[in-house]
Amino acid sequence: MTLVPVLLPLAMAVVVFLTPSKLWRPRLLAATAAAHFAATVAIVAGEAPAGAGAWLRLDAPGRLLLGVVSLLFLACAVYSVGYLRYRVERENRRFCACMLAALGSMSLVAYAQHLGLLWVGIEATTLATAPLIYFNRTARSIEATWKYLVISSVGIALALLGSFFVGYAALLGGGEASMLFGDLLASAPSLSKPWLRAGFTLLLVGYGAKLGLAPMHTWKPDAYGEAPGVVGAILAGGLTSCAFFALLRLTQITAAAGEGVYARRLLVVMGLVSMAVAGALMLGQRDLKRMLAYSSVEQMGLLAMASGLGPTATFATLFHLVNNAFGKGVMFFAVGNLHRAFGGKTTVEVHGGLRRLPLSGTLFFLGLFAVTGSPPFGPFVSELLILQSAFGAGRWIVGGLFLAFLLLAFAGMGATTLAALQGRPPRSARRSVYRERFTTCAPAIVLLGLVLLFGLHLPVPIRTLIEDAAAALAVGP
Amino acid sequence: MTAPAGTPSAALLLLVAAGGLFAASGLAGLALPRRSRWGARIATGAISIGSLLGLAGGFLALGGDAGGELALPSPLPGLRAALGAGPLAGFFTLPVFLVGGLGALFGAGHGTPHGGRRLRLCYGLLLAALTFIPLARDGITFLVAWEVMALTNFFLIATEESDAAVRRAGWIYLLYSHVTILALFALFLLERLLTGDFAFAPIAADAPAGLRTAVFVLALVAFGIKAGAMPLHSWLPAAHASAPSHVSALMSGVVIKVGIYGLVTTLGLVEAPPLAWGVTLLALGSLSALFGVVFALGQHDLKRLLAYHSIENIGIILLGLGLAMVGRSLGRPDWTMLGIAGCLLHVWNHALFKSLLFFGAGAVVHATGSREIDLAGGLARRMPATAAFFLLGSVAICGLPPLNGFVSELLVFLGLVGAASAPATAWAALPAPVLAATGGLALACFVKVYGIVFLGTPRSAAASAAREATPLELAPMAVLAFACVVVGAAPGFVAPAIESAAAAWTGERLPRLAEVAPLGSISIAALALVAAGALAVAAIAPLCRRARRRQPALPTWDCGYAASSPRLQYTASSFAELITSQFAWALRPHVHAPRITELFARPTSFHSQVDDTVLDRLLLPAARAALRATASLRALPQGQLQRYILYILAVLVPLLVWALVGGGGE
Amino acid sequence: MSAGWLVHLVALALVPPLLLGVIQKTKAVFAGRRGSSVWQPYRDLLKLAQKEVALSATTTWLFWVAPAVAVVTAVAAGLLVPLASSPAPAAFPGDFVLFAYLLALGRFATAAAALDTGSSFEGMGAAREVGFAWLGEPALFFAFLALARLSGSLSLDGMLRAMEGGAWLDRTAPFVLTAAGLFVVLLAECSRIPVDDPATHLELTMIHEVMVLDHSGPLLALVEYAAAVKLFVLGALLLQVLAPASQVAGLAGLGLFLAGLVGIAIGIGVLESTMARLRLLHVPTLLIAAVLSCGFAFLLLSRPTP
Amino acid sequence: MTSLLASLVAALLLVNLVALGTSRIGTVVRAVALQGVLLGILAIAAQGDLTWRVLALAFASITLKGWLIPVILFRALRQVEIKREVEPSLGLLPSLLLGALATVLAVVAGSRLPLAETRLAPLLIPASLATVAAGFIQLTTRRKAISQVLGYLVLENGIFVFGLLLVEAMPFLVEAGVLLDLFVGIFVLSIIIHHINREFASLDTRRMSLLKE
Repeated sequence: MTLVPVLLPLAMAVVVFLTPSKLWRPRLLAATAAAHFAATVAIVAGEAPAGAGAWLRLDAPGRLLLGVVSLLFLACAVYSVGYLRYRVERENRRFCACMLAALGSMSLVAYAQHLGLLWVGIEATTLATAPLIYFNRTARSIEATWKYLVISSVGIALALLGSFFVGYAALLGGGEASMLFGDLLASAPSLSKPWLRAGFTLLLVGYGAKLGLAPMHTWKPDAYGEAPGVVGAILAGGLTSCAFFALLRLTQITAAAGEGVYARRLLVVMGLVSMAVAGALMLGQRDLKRMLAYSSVEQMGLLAMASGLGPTATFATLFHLVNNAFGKGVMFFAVGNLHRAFGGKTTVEVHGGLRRLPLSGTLFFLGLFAVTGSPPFGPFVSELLILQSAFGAGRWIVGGLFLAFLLLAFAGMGATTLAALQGRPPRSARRSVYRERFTTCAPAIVLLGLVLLFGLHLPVPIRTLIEDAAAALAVGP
Repeated sequence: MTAPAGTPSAALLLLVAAGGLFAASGLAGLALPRRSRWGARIATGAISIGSLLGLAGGFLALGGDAGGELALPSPLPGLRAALGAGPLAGFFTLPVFLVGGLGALFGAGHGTPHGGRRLRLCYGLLLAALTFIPLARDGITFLVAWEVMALTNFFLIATEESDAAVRRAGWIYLLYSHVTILALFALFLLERLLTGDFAFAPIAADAPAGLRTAVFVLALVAFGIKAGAMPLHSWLPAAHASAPSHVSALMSGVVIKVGIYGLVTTLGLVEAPPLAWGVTLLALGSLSALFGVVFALGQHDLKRLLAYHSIENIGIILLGLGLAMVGRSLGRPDWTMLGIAGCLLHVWNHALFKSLLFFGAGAVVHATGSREIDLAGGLARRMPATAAFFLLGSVAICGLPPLNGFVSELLVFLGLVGAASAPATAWAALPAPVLAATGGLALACFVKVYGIVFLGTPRSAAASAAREATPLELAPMAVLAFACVVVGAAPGFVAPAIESAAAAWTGERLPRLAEVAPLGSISIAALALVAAGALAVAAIAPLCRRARRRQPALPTWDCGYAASSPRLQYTASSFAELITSQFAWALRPHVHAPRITELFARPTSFHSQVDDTVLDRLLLPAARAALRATASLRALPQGQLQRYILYILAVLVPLLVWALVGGGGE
Repeated sequence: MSAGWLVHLVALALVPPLLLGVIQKTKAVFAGRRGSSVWQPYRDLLKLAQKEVALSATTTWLFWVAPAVAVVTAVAAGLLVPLASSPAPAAFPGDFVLFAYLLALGRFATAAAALDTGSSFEGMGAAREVGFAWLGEPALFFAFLALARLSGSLSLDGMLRAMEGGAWLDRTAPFVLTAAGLFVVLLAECSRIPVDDPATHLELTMIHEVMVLDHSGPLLALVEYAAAVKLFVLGALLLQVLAPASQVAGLAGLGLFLAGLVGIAIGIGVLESTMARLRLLHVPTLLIAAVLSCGFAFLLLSRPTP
Repeated sequence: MTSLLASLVAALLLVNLVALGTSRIGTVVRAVALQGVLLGILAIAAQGDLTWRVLALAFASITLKGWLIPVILFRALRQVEIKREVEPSLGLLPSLLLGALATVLAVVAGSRLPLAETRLAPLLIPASLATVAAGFIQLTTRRKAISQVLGYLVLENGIFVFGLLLVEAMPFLVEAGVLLDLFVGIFVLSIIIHHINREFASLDTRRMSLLKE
């Protein structure tokens, strides 16, 4: 039963691909997502160690990742039902199938205990999401998909090479070479240092390409800019979380092997560079989805920098990851709605959003404040804790730069958001067919409610989930 | 006399109830249909009741019924969240209830423009946030209430968002308030580092000097921006001008005082503050006071002018606070008492007369339809009551006897000049002449405003057709005017409130206010002045009444000029031209003077405008330069896939070499 | 009504117009004319008091209240200043602020009344009055600082009477500078020659006179009387800085004091006869000079004594 | 056995340079196919004992890389009717020289790095690094989309070579998963190439630069 979250979506992907009726596919997609979420809750809540054999086992970080991915996907699935009703002119067979395939591969990543298997899972997510980006069938979306595929594949190939380097470091360290996390952690001190450092660097660049850390971020604005809103939500919330968990496991192994200082310095520098680049490129950005892409690059930089602050910040990093996943979901759903209502996604076509779509407009506005870490939302608490561990470790410059880049990001995003939401909507927008439905607004409201709840009072079960994951991942100096 | 931490005191319960009522006042409106009048009535009713509860709670808290905390759900176990009412909280929430309640009445009477529902919701939430900020006993609640205040303030500023200038004002405000949020992040974290907890715990004297200075600088930046002290003030004029009048009254009179509350409490926490802090505050206060009024002189938008005056009064408040800090550093409790008393009393006084002026301005703008004072004129004859209240407000804000502005300025003067007696501290007296000059300039500014808006002949059709404000609008003005007179005539009434707030400030033993300040003499002087004035007026009243009856339509003698027109009168820019030319180096006025080129001069126009120098000459060019810089950065990728992969390689290869060869610090 | 109040009220009621008369007499003698008698201002005031009031239709109640306010504030300011031997009846610590702000209140009322008439001349007068007066405030306060530094007291009464004669000798520079600054402030406040020409009839050049152009009858009388009282009060302040002769008690002291005031009036008259009016844009520089001189006096005094 | 190994590795390096040097895409596809086959044989040669697992793995990679992927690529080539890589951004000769330089550097690096045992590693690691470098050169200098796919394939082969060292660490399932992902990746890329051609009427990636700030 324990591998249901992985197998169910893959099986249903095939079923959905074969069902003829265009109306039933989204409903099946939503049903599978609900079933997947139920299974996940059962597994995560239950104490039984889920998984088969040594390679596929759900440990504490895996549980957290599965929970986040499953809930986010459920919201995306429900949103897709409403969204696809407005996109009847498009064939949604491949869309629904690939969505479920993405869910399956993301669940696989949560289960993976083996570096190679982890690589297979992440490569599978890339291949599953490529056709989703191509949903709009325009010249720009082809180019976006092409760049997404090539850069991600090259990145992940480097990650595979990195995994082999780590394996080889284990081989050099005596004992039989194994690429299971458990064994690597156990034999960490004996790993050969240069190979391990080279392996970590390759993995950081590889999975960093999936995360969208600078300078591997170039595909992100194109991919998020051309993909439908809901795909953006999955990419920004789900895929990046999977890649980030892979990176966290690697950091843990490197730290256990005594190379913590090297790894953390690399993470902090790359994190800050990403935040700087994202902040700079967001200034004067006129395209709403590209703005969200840069915001995602900035958040990933923030997470990388936070994970580089040492074991004290692990809880805050994971908490911020959860907040970011749901926060980005809200923003992408709202932008999707605005895109449908205004028929465009740059501030030239989109203005007067609050008047044309009062609910989505308000959600987008509150989402801006949630994502940029304003109280009373969740990211505020996690960013406060991250800053606290930075100041606690006496790293004033890192803390100062962190605050400066947050301000830069707010300046960039705020200008675009206000340009889109304030003022009077153009006449063409008022006549467009789009009306706010339950399915297109409820997921965003639920996710925003969650983010607000996390800010006001983090519920105990979720807190223990994050604390266990943090304890499992925080090892070494 | 603090009750055990567990049981919340009566004052706290009243204050929290008031905050709850405010927050809920707007919600009813959302449920009802847009056109129904009930939404407005419920909101106004809820806010009025809330204000009354709050006033009771505030006085109780001031009366020393402090202590007792109300725990709140905190996001994480490590972060404690609680509310508690102390004398300082009581002191700073009273203006919120008075001005907030009266503002709601004024808004109802005023017939707020479209977007009424959102306006009422945000107005209620803003009042709630303003109530909870002083009550917050820890960083988390403070920050949450602070952000709710910032957000609702933004929505209130951007009420008429179809106008691009309003959107720009809203955006600049939002950016500045985000800077305050981030500064507060760092501030509370530093406090947690120094005192081990987010709660406002005293910072020991032996804490590392670097961190204490950082706390001071961060507090100054975060709360200085909120209070609108110069050079951090650029968001304030445009924001207060574009908000509806009763909201501007609340923002100018009360919301910026939250910044002062933050500064006062944070500085109160630090034990044995260095002298440099007091000197910085004195310098900032002088700068804000003098240039606040100088910029106000250059304005001809009524509400922008009043906003700049808020900056001037914040300067005076900072002078008081600076004096108090100098007193603490040099161990002179009498200066500390004078300084903090002047600071706190001026917070109340400014809340009173500034709201009165903004209500008056709201009535004028409502009557004449524009904020341009050059289009108004002769309104005193058509709106006598509003004119009288505005005049009283103007006299009060200039700090002229017998009203309340004079009392708080006198306290600050006493402290500053007192410092002149000892040679070593003579430098502390230097701000006194600056404050005097500010008083003189404020007089010039308000003679200009009152004279041009209310006196003389109407300069536009709208002004000549102006109608008196409705009774619901005049009532709040009457209450505020009465309060100004009472505080001016009998400062003894407010002395106990100030003393209990001052005592709660730093816990140091301070002398009683009456020992250091001649409150009794001030009352006698004020009453004597009013009595003598009334006597003189009564003497010449019959003569003038007879003159009015015999020659009712006597025109003003204008040297027999045939076609005299209202446009002959002095306008805002011409009246202040003497002073603005003296300060041209700071104001940088944009003057569009006509150049007569042809023989027969065609009709031309003269227009002079004073924009905000810090914003237009410093910040906007810097922002444009940043945009240009990022634009060049953006051109880098040019969309080529090969180039993207080259970037990845460029990063990967050196890192690999470094990893394999160098080794990360074995 | 203790003796102090009586002396002050009588002096304030009777003496001021005399000073105006002395100034006009001095100017006439300088111009080789006999000039009107010294008591002419009293006759003018009485004549105006009986005349009829003319109020323009555009004016509001403020127009005729302002002269009353001007007089009351001037007299009240007078009660704060000691007259040689008799101490100031209404003295209290911090009354120098009340003194300055009372004069400011009077100025506010007069300037507002000027704007009330709605004519461009009064507007010009009001703009110039407030445009220059603000520079007088810091000068006055620097002077007060210097006096406070000298006497250690916070009340005008203490400041002016505490200094014994000798103080003049060992600290002449600060005294001279403060007196010079105060003299310029007096000239500006009472609109004498270097700042403003009271006797001119060309509205474009006037400052104070053009503000009261429209006042007539008793209102004009009140305004003239208020100006005279202000001259008397500032003269008294200046005199007690120049010659702190408070040792001579009783009536003789008062007599000496009045002689001193007349001397100052003569000085003003001489100055007005020998000097032309400054160009309007140079008046601020003169006032800034006054501020600097008082400021410099205060700096001199606040040097830490060796 | 080592002499067979050495010759296979030498052949591998040679094929790398051939792929870099030729401008006809057909030749490059055949070279990459040959490289796939060589890898299969190398997998067998590298292992001492011939368990069924190693045989199945080798057979799968040979059929996949040697036959199935070239078929897909040739079909894509036919639809696009282009034969020659016209003026790549870096000339053919310079890229060849660059490939050679990379191989030399790989060998030098291989010798200086700490190696586990002397039999397999000194041969395979330099080969793997060299092939990876060749793959990157192909990726970054060629203009046509198909050439970039081929570059990616060469890159994957390089990594596969390195993988041979850790055969026992990689369970069969994972190895199969890697191959499957590779295949599906190439399949999706070929579909995209088909759409690129239909949309942009040419595979020249220079025309595909609409998306930029």
